Amino acid sequence: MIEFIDVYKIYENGTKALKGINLKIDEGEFVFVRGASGAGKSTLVKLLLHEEKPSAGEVIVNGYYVSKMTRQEVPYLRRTMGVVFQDFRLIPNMTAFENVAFAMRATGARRRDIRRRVPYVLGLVGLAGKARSHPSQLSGGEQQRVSLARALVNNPSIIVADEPTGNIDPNLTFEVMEMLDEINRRGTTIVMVTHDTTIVERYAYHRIVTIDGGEIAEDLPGSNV
Amino acid sequence: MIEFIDVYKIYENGTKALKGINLKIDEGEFVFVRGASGAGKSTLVKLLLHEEKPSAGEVIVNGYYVSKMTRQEVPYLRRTMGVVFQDFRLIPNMTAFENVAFAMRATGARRRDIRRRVPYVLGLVGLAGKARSHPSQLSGGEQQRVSLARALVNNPSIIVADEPTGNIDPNLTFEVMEMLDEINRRGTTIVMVTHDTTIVERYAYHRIVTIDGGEIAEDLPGSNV
Amino acid sequence: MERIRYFFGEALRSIWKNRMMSMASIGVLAVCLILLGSSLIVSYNISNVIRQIEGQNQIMVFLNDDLDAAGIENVGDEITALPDVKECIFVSKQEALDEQKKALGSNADLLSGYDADNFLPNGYRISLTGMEHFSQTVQSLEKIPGIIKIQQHEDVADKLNNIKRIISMVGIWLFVILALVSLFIISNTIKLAMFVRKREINIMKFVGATDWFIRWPFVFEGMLIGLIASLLAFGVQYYIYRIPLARVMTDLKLQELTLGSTNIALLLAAFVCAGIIVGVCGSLISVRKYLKV
Amino acid sequence: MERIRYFFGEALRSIWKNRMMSMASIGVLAVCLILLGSSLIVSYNISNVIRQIEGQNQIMVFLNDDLDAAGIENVGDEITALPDVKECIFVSKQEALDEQKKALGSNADLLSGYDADNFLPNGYRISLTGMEHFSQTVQSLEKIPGIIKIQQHEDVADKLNNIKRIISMVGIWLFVILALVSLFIISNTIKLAMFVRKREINIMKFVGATDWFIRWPFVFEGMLIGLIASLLAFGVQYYIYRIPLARVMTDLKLQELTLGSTNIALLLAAFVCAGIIVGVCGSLISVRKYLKV
Ligand SMILES: Nc1ncnc2c1ncn2[C@@H]1O[C@H](COP(=O)(O)OP(=O)(O)OP(=O)(O)O)[C@@H](O)[C@H]1O
Ligand SMILES: Nc1ncnc2c1ncn2[C@@H]1O[C@H](COP(=O)(O)OP(=O)(O)OP(=O)(O)O)[C@@H](O)[C@H]1O
Ligand SMILES: [Mg+2]
Ligand SMILES: [Mg+2]
Repeated sequence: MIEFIDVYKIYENGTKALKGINLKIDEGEFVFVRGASGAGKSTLVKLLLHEEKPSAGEVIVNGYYVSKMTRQEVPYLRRTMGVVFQDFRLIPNMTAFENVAFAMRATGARRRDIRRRVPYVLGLVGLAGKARSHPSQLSGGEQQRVSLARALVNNPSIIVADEPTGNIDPNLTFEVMEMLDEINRRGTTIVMVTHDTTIVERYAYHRIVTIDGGEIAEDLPGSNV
Repeated sequence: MIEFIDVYKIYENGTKALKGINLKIDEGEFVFVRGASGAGKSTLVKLLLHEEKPSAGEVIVNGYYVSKMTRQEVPYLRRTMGVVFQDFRLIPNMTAFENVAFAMRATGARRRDIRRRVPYVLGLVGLAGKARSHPSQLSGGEQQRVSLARALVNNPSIIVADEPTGNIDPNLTFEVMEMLDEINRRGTTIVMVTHDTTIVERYAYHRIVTIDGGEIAEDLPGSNV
Repeated sequence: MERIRYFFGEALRSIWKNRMMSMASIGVLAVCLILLGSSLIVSYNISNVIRQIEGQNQIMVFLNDDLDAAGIENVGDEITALPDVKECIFVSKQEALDEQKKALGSNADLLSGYDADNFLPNGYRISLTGMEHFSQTVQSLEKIPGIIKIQQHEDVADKLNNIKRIISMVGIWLFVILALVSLFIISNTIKLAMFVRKREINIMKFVGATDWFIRWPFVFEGMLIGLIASLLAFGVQYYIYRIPLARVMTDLKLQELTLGSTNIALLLAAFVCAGIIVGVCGSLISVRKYLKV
Repeated sequence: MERIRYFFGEALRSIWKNRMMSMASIGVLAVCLILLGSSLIVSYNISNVIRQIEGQNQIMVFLNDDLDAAGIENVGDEITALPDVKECIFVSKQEALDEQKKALGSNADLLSGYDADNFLPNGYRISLTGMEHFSQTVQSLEKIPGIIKIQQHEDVADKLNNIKRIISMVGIWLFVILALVSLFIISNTIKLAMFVRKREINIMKFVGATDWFIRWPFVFEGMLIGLIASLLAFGVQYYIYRIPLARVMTDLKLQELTLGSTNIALLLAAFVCAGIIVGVCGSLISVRKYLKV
């Protein structure tokens, strides 16, 4: 469960990225977050991850109070989430396989499990043949899919995806969406930031939150409940 | 004028990214390049820029034979083009203003001209207020627009844009497309790689080249001539 | 167990992947160790040489002719009882005259008439254990009754002492400076290496790795780099030490210049410890900054 | 003009933006310069001390009693003609006896009967300019007819020579090692700094910058870093040199230990040149690798 209570985020240079966000996302929901460039969508994601702390207000994720966490707790908060970053954030000197495997290893997974699970997840995103490539040897869309595979690999209870289809073609986008939809049906909460109106229209039965200038402009509830 | 003659590109690890590309783009054309993720679109852009050399065949850009160029000539080839990179390629420790200004300075522009031109171009892409921000302080879409501003700033005879709207919202995308269309009408050649079917459908009067598995699968001529 | 293997593997992998950086760190650390080691060996050898020279330094005292055999012996005992006196050899009037004759060489017969009527006094030739308290010893000798004259190469003694003082001063300063350089260089090398990995560590934290999970491979890496550097440094040090110093040694016929095998073992142990400690500390300190995400 | 201002501005900006790295480079370079400078000063001072000791080192030669005044003068001329002889003072029979008396102190009257019938020979007290060719000088002296005996503190002479040889050996090795360390460290520092900027340089090339357009700010940066480092090093060096060495100097009353002001100016010039050259070369070499895009 994710809850934003009156959250403000003002960056050091004075940019007011979020201005009083109140948002509650229940377990098992699928939420689209959309909004203009610079509206504050990625900032929202950064707060969930404790990458940035709220300037005011509180963010609660899976029971963790993000603004009051100790350094030791942060990794455990992050393990409850799988995140697809807008800028991918792949480790440059690890291969695709190693990048995904690292996320498993960090949670203490066994080698045997890693060797079984990682190729499966890479296969899911259509990258079985690119396991040994380094990020610099992958196309933009391929890097994005490695990032997606990493988000999926630990079977997290929340998946946060920041623009996960910005660099992939319509057919693949459709496949990825179907996959996320299926994962959501099995109970995983999904928060997806996207600009792609085609997607949002197609999956309009999910909840759609629109952010504008750091505020929630619209919150269309989903219709599939 | 751009010409690909029987171009093959095989990367060091054996990946065959391009398999015999023959393509001629005349001055003043507007060409969409589309294709699945990993089809070889960015590789095409890299060849234009002399970032990668063709394994076989020849690429001719504005009279430069890319495979036979000397190191000294490369900067002059690059100055004839404005490029929006798929991964933005902004210099991290320069502000948005400085990033754009650098591209002008590199061509030997005067300070006075730089101080007049850069704010104007940043204004064009809607970033007048973000001139002093560093790339890490910009949202994904804002970085992409800085990259676009940098491509425009020197009034190049060719603009190559690799997925220039992947991180910006539909309204902005429309504005950017209108701008590129206007620039094209004034005589600039534009090569734009994109996945966005909405855009391609809307501007279908331009030429559309489809790449599949390193080969040209389809080449729909434009209708606006 | 599996974790340790993983961390160790990661460390090896990272050393290999960042070859350039690893080699830089190893090189810098090794060079610092060699510098420290060399300054140790050199100062050890120089004080050996000085000790040797001192061993040959002597004071000659002359005795009052009025003293009888018992009185002479008394004075000898008093001299021997002084601190810093290593040896005290009686030189009789006759011996003194013989030495004078020898000094005159072929003109020795000039003195032949004086054998019976020897005008030279009896004396003691004194060797000291060291020169640090040279002037106190001389003062003490002056207080012994029966000694009429003290003959000493005070100048040479002073100069040797000065040289020694300068060398140890220089040694201390060199050591201090080198130690600071080592720390500075290594911490900077590791910091720069970390700076390069900043993004990597960042990303690791974002996928839920704990601080220690990230830290361990770096600790192993620091350990390995320290170990390799120290072994390399020891090898080079041994070679440097053997070849040119062996030549100097034979030149000077100074057998004392060798380090004993225990000293060599000590040096090796010191190198390895220093290397590993610096490596690990360097890693830990440098990683710390980038873990704050 | 505008370009130069731009390049210079960029260099300053870059130094400021990469403060950590710049400080590392400046620090490492300064430390290396200080090490080199210190080893120069120390070896300069040590050879000064040795020269001083040598200056006091003397050979005494005794002459055949058969020589007349002209013959004695002849021998004196021959001695003075030898290389390495600095001074050659005649010591007459009488002076020698007086010295002997002085050496005997209160027992001087023992020798009072010999004033008329002096058994001691005439002689020359010879000072040498240096000790390097000590034994050759002695051999040459032996060949001069009329000299019957040569009295020398060969032992002390030998030892001093040995110390000097060791010190110069150590100095040379130290210098070689330090020079290598400097080069190694600086090139690595700059390489690492470059590695960090790899992406930046890459991007610059992609927007059409020529190699020299990218290179110039780095050259200026290297120059500035070298300049700052050398000034810093000079300041510290001067301080190090003044404070503890000044103390040693007054301790030993060795006025010769000061560097003249010309030497200080030379040192400053050497530091600045070395700093700038290393800085610029380092920048150029390191940038080269990353320009190949
Ligand atoms: N680290 C930062 N420091 C200062 N300002 C920042 C920082 N990060 C983001 N901003 C600013 O905060 C605002 C919101 O940024 P955010 O990244 O949340 O936008 P976004 O909705 O994700 O946009 P996009 O769709 O373009 O990715 C933007 O105006 C941006 O310039
Ligand atoms: N440096 C490289 N070394 C090896 N293989 C590479 C390299 N760069 C790209 N490739 C491979 O070449 C193929 C084409 O890559 P390219 O980047 O041209 O794709 P793309 O059409 O731009 O895809 P996307 O739409 O995902 O950006 C991909 O399979 C990719 O994995
Ligand atoms: Mg964003
Ligand atoms: Mg691409």
